[in-house]
Amino acid sequence: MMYSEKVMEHFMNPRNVGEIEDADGVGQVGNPVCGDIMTIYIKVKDDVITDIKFKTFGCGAAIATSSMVTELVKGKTIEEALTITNRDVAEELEGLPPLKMHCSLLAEEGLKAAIEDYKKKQERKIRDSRIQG
Amino acid sequence: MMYSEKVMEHFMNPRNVGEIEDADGVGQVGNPVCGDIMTIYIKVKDDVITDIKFKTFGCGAAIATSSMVTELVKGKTIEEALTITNRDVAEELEGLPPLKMHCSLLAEEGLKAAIEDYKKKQERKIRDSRIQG
Amino acid sequence: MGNLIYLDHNATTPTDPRVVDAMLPYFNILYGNPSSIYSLAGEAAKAKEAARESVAKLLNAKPQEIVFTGCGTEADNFAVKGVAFANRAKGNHVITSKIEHHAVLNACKWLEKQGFDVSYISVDKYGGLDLDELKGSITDKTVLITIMHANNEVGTIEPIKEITGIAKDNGIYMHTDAVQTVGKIPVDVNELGVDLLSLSGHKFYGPKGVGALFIRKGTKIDSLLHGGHHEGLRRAGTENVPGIVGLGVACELAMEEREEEEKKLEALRDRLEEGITRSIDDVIVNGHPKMRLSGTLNICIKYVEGESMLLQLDHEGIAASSGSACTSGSLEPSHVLRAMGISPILAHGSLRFSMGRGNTARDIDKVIEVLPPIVSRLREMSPFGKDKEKN
Amino acid sequence: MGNLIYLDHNATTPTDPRVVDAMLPYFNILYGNPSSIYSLAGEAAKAKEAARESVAKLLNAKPQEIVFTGCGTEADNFAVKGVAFANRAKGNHVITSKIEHHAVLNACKWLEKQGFDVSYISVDKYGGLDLDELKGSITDKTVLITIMHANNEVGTIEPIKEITGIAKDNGIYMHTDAVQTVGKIPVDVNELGVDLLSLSGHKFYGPKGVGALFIRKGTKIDSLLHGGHHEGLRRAGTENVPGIVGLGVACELAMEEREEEEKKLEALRDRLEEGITRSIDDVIVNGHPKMRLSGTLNICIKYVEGESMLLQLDHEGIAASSGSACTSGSLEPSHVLRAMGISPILAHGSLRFSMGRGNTARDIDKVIEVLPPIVSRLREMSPFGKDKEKN
Ligand SMILES: Cc1ncc(COP(=O)(O)O)c(C=O)c1O
Ligand SMILES: Cc1ncc(COP(=O)(O)O)c(C=O)c1O
Repeated sequence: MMYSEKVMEHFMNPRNVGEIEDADGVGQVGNPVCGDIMTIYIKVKDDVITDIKFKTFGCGAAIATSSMVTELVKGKTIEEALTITNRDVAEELEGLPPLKMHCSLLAEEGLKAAIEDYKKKQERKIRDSRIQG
Repeated sequence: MMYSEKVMEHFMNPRNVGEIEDADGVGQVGNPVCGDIMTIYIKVKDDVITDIKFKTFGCGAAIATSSMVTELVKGKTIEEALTITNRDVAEELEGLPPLKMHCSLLAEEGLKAAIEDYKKKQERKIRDSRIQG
Repeated sequence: MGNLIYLDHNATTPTDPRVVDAMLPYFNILYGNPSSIYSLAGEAAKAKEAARESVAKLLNAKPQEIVFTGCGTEADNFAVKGVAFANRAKGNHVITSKIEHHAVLNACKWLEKQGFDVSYISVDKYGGLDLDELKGSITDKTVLITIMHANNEVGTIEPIKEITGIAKDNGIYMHTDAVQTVGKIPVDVNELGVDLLSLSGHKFYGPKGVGALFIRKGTKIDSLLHGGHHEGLRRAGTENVPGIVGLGVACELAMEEREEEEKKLEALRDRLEEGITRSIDDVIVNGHPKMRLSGTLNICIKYVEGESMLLQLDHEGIAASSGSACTSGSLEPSHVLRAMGISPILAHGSLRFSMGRGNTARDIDKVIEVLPPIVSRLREMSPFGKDKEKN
Repeated sequence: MGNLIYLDHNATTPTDPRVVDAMLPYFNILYGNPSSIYSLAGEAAKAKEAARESVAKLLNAKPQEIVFTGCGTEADNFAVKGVAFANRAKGNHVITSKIEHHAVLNACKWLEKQGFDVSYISVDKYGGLDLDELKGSITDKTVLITIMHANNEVGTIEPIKEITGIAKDNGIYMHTDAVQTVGKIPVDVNELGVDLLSLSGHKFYGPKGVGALFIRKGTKIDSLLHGGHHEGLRRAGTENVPGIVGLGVACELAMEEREEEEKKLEALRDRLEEGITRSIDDVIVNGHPKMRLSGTLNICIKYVEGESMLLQLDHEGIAASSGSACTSGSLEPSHVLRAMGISPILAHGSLRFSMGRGNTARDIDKVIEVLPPIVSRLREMSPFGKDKEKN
């Protein structure tokens, strides 16, 4: 088996699979040609990621890194979450085969995309409330 | 073993090895680069090859064909001997590997060279006897 | 690997125990180098020539037309590069297809770097070669047409006889990569008319590390491996005698057992195809419905990716393969499925089951049992689905 | 072949039973294609990587610098053609020696046909490379120097370290054919400094049909076999897993046993040399007196031809070899002996005894006992001799 036990464990029993209907931020990354597409949903309260879910089309590593990144991030502040890199995800999974490192990048990027979406929405909300106010 | 049993038998127990001191004809053929040199000695009486011997530097096939050609020719007339081809020698030996067919050619050529030498010597004798006569 | 259900025979097969038994004496009893002249070597040489006869017989070729190689890839490289280089004075154009194995495709790509022109002919949605495009691509510089006998991924069998006819009409050498057909369907070099044909031992229960190239008498070809006086000066290197002996026995077994096996595999394949398409939605069967290897089933399962299915199948003790990029070292999904017009994302969801000598109906039923829940579980994780179709 | 005395280990060796045992599971238990992703394939891949580490360790290389091939000839062709083609933009000149194995020589001859220039450097009477001629032949177009580590016929060991120094000074890649040295004498790629090094399994008790090429990181080289994503894209073809596993074990055995074996072989060789030269007149010992493989004895016996001696030795149950043209497919006697200044006819009378793992002093004594009468018998048949010296 080319994957670590930890990867397989997350792949077989992924955490936080699903969608969040009223998510505060949604990020989708990936590329159909390469065969990995990841969508990450976050709920944020007082700058803390209170809930996070994912949906992933992809290989074992893509699913395991999706699962791992959601676990790493849950309960963390936005600021803390932004410091998580793909290497952290891979390390928590006890390593990834070299050819699969790009999947861990996907997880990092997916999370960042969701946070960016959240920030944009926040800005819009603030702008909207200013206009209203 | 790439050689037939007959070839091996003639190689291990070659007939008519040696030189004839007072040979009526001697033929040497072959080429040191190719690694086969054959010398054939014949005694002729009333146009019949009464004795024949050979000395050969060469591979198993060269020695076996030398042996075989001497056996085939002994007791034959010069005319009969000249009809013997390398194929006859190879056939009598129950075949030769393709790469070794040139050795059977050597045997044919060696015999012919000895006969030619004999004929030249005869002509010279006749010429000499004319001059004397 | 006790209860493994192995359904990846197009990738490699277990070496038949009868083959291994036949090989064993040649490791350290009759170990002579066949080129030497002593008796020990004679035994090795004899065994090698007997194997050559078995290979020739299976292909209806002459023993002198068989050259042993180190694998199917070497046979393909030998054929393609050897004919191209040897006939360069005549022309520098080679024709192949878009769905060849990389052993042919990448040999052709390398030829392009050496100044050759290569035409890569299209296929239809079943993977069948476009004969009109082939005809249209021939020029007076064409020296070789190389088209595979059957495709390794989808199993589609190409119309080699017709293609050979076209090649012959134009005085062009014809090579076919028969790595996936030898031992599985009848392969007769005279019936097919080809000038060159590659095969590989480990694809039909022979050992890994040995293949062969049929080279019709009179074919102008350069060697790929230059060196000593082996294989009639066509392929140098001390012969892999145990491997060659094994290949010979594999050919003999194929002659005896192929026909029956083909029927059995077809039944298993149909059972699997029927079972999967019945129990899983949104499944597409790839390859030609009729002109297809009897033991090959290639499908695309929408909304899920191939490697993740393979991993879950492996967890259930089932070995199969996929055309997803994630299962290979490349970044693109199967070039074969893409050439057949299948979208990248669908191609990523492909699975190939290839049946073989040891499989039973029970193996098939196990797949039919475990695959549907695997697919649903993965579909639940997938951002795609009927409602958000993006395929 | 019960009581055979095998003295042709430079041609091939019996596969060590420990090697065969290690290979067996990979034929039909752990038979997966290492490129696949299921567990069965993982086992095969792991075994392959373990073997790569063993090879690397024996050579003091890094595992990533080892590429498995199908034989020594393939490794040589890969190195020579691969470097030549990949560096063609820099230059089209290759330097080799007159005494290389045909795997290198004929690869070079083929390169000449493709527009390369090749210099064939001379050797002295011991077979040692002429370093001055080598230096003088370097041009700014030279891309590769390829010189064998030790010669297979006479056993002379070449000064590879010095040659590498010269190559390095001139920015030229250095390859050595170490097929005859790996497993026999210490071979350390860093000590030698070479960029590429070939080896072949069956020359040191590994199986036939597997070899390896060491390629130093950063070396610019084209593939010889193009195809799938195997061996880090450097050598395509489904890996011969049993063969590779066997090669790995052969390397491990060499690491453990080589040193002691070398001493033993040297003693046997010296015993044979002493015995033959004492009991037979007009014998010349070929190769360097000191810088020579410990298990190789090459002699010329005047007035007799090699094949005929071999056949008679075989009759006595002894397997050896000769540089006579009659023992090969060619028409010329050994190019190695010729390059060393030995006359054709003398070269035809050469014998090579190469000792190995299984040999004992008793084997040697049997040769010393039977060879003299064989030689006298053949000398009696020979038209040459002391009196009519033509050699
Ligand atoms: C020095 C040398 N190089 C290369 C080779 C070729 O190796 P193989 O026969 O395994 O291809 C041999 C042996 O035949 C050899 O002795
Ligand atoms: C159609 C086809 N051609 C060539 C090859 C290459 O054969 P091998 O892996 O034995 O080199 C394969 C299998 O890998 C194949 O399926």
